[in-house]
Amino acid sequence: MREVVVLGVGMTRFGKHPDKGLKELGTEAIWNAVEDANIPPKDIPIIYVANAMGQQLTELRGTIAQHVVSHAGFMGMPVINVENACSGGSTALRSCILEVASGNYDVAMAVGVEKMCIADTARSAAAMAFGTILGKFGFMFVGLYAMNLRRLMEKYGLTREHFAKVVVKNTKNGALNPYAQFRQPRTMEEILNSRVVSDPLTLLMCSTMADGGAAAIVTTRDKAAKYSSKTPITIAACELVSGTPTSADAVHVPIETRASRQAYEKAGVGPEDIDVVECHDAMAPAELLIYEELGLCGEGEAGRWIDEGKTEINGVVAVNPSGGLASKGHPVSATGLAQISEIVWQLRGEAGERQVPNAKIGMTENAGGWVMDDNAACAITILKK
Amino acid sequence: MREVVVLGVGMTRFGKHPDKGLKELGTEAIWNAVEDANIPPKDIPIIYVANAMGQQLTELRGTIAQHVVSHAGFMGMPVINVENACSGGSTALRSCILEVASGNYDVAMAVGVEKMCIADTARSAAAMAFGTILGKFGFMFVGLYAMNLRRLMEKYGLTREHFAKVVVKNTKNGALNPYAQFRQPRTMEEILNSRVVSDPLTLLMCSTMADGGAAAIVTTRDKAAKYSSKTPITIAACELVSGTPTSADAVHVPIETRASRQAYEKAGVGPEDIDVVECHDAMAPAELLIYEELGLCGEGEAGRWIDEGKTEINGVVAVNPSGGLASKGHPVSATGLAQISEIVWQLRGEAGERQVPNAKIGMTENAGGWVMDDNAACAITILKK
Amino acid sequence: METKLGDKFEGKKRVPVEEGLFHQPQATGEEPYLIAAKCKKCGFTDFPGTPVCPRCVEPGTMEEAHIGKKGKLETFSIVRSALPGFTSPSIQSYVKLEEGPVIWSLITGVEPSEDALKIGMDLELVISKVRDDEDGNEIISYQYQPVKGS
Amino acid sequence: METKLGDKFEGKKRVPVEEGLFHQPQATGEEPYLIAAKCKKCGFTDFPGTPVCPRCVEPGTMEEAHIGKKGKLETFSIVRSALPGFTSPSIQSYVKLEEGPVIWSLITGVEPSEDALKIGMDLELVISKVRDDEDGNEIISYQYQPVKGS
Ligand SMILES: [Zn+2]
Ligand SMILES: [Zn+2]
Repeated sequence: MREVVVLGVGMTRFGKHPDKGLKELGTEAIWNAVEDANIPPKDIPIIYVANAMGQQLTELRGTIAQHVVSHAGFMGMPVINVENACSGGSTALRSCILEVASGNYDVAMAVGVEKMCIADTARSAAAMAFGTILGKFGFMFVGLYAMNLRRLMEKYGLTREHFAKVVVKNTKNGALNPYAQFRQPRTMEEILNSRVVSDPLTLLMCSTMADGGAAAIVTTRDKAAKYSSKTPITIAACELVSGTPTSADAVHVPIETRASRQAYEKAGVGPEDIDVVECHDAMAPAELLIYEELGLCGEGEAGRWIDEGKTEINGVVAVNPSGGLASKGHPVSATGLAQISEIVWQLRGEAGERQVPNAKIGMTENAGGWVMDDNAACAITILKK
Repeated sequence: MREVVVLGVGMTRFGKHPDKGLKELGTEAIWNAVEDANIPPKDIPIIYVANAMGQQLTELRGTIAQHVVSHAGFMGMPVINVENACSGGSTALRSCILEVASGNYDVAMAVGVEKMCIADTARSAAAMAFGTILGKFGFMFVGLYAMNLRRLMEKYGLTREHFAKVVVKNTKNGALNPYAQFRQPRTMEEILNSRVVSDPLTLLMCSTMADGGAAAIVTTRDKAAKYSSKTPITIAACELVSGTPTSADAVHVPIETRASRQAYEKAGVGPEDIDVVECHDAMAPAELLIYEELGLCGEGEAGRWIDEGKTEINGVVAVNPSGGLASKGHPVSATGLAQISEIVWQLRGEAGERQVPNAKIGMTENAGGWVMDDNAACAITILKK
Repeated sequence: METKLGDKFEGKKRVPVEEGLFHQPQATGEEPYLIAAKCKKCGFTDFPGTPVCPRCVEPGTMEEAHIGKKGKLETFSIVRSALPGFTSPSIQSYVKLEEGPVIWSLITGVEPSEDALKIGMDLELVISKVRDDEDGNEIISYQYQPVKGS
Repeated sequence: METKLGDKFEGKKRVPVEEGLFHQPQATGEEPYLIAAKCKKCGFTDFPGTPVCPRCVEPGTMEEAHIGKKGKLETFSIVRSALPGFTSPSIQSYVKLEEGPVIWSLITGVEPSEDALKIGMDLELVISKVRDDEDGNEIISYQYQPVKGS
């Protein structure tokens, strides 16, 4: 298999775009990535597009990829629609990596695009909830996150203040990110006093629906030098797994742990080598669970980590310098490639005011869906300068 | 890249399955393929599932692949949802071939599954029509096929009788296929006298919606011998393309022609080498257009070909020995893998009463969707004994 | 169908099927047109217009073009089934526009019969109802009709 | 809410959220249960039951198992938003069933307040309404409620 690098990335600002549909959002992300990659567009021979909710929330009812890329001017090549709930963007990237690593093509483009802010918000909420079969029984994702965090409170004595600190950190980061939906730093008081959505989660701890697109163009190391003078960012691993059965008679290894172990092994690095992480904090305090699941901190240490600022931009390992999902907004299929974009900018040293000093190895964690008591999918990508 | 072979295939009968949803249909197809492949299920490390309309027509609103494969007992491995309208099944297969050819995995499973026969048939019809943006202007796929066939009538003098002859042939074949929705041979009179849906197309010329699933398991040639004593069927090519712009100032090459030329080149064979074809005749007479587009016959020869029985099971090249879409039914994302199943059975010599004598090289053509005046996707697969 | 007293709406609204797709005459003597995009570089024209030319695949070559007032019937079929709100039978067609592009369109203003339609006949653009929506509004779109006396 | 005279239906229908998921008592003294599947080979139990054990991954090992009459509250959250038809606030929980499996469920028959709920408290299965549908029918499902006096 050949070494694959990210040649270029691009995204739209996340948020409400009443004047833009999937085609317009996708087109903007695609052309931002093409410009960043400095590649002649006709050198892109294959495109994967991830979208999760277009069939339910927009007028496009199929072959959304082809509708989007033809709007952007790309026709004729293989175009493939993928979906993996919130992990769709990473899934598209994984496929593109395989196309290039295998020698099937020298270049491939992954796009993630989502339109969620429609007039009828009840439809958007239902599309989220009924992504799992449990939706019909009254299941809400926010309740699931709340229960997982409650377990953390009971087991390790974490408090609501710990949870709020994550949001303080991430909204401070997000305020520095021009692509973020929300650019207002929040205080402990604001966060703790905002409406309780599902105890211990308050409104300001939760990510919001958003419209948005993101894209990444990958190629071989040799080809990268031909196209662009920017630092090519090596994809050291991109591992996708699905959930496993849970049972009273066996320890259940979290999906993030399984995926990250595979990724560390493939990349030949350990959690201690990671400088910057974009993780899937659909509810910001879930970051604390993820620290442990990715092996960044030891068991029960997440509270101390956030207390000591270890995951700040200038900490031991910067987590969510982009602001994370709660600041950026969460257009589900675009999220994974927005995480990739952020890590690429960080490793290139292009992240401006939110630059993580001397970042050399970065990671994204992108989980999604809920099937049979586990996430439907989780993708971990490790990128190296 | 390594040589990839089909180890096993399986499908459900196509048709109305009021007691089965996507999970049940998918599970049946998967386990039929596993049994046919004689593979320990735990040796299947990655699964791609194609579905097009589940989000619109069933209670599953995302990660349909994970819902289906976990129902079948498969959890933990990478599971990827793909969609490419009626070409989804072939698209899933293409990805599985790449996983194995590249050395990423030694085995991969492609599944296509669709549930279309729901109580509210208007919803199914709308899901089909609004697959293209033109749906909102009143566009109907049947009208598109009718117009294309009308051009054939004007250009080469083809008649309604030619069109009906295709249906006579295919319903005769379908009557021999235990997996077909309709197993009744039809006469010229019945076909021509059935209700005109969109002149020159009558009801019996059109495929119907159906529920169904189909699956294929691929591996390397070496591994195949380890698992199964059945003849491994080599995948000589599996080429996917999307549509191209149409313009008054340039000749538009049909998508099927572009895809098949790529496939012939990759497989190192020509149309004259093909013994058996399963083609995408969503309206049966479209076969006549496809003969020419695939280069099976020369320009304007399709009428003579059907007149002379050249595409009968015992003809020069058997086309749609399975009965084609109009006999089998057309559960869109399952269709491509049902075509693959049929060709595998034909090349193995397992097709029973509808066996094409001495079939050595087979081909599937699987097109779908409509974007900017061309099909959204077309996949051509060439299989060799 | 006339609006009855007691209807939810005083009168039916006329809602374009999509914004930015066609120009609907506002004053007498004004003519409708389709809002397409044309490539300054290669002449490729598409309707509905896209922002990037799919032949040149570079930004900034497409400009708005007003086309489609006249065309000729390239091929058609009378379709005897329809989605809710649409009329059946309908005449579905490809229309070759004066400016070159061949576009899909419904044909209106003529009986849906083989005898009333001739390949090559002159057509003109009209903006008129394609369907009623669930609220009783008229959804209007571009359609073509035979030129009177042609 | 009682059925009013003039309602479209004489009485509300009670419709199970899904067939084959639970047993609803038909006679006095009968108890409800969940219809799960248990692996004869490895003991893995899942609800809703699937036809193939995801640990053994071979056909023919799963058999129907009637479980879930009793359980304990493993964890919960009071959720203050809901989809149309559902009640807000709701108590969402994980319930550890006597037979081993931990399943997601709504909690009913108790105030949605932190004080009324204790981790580890005894729960019992009830089949009752989870929402009203658009036609005014009651959609019923499995839920858990605190055991009286526990
Ligand atoms: Zn151009
Ligand atoms: Zn078992």
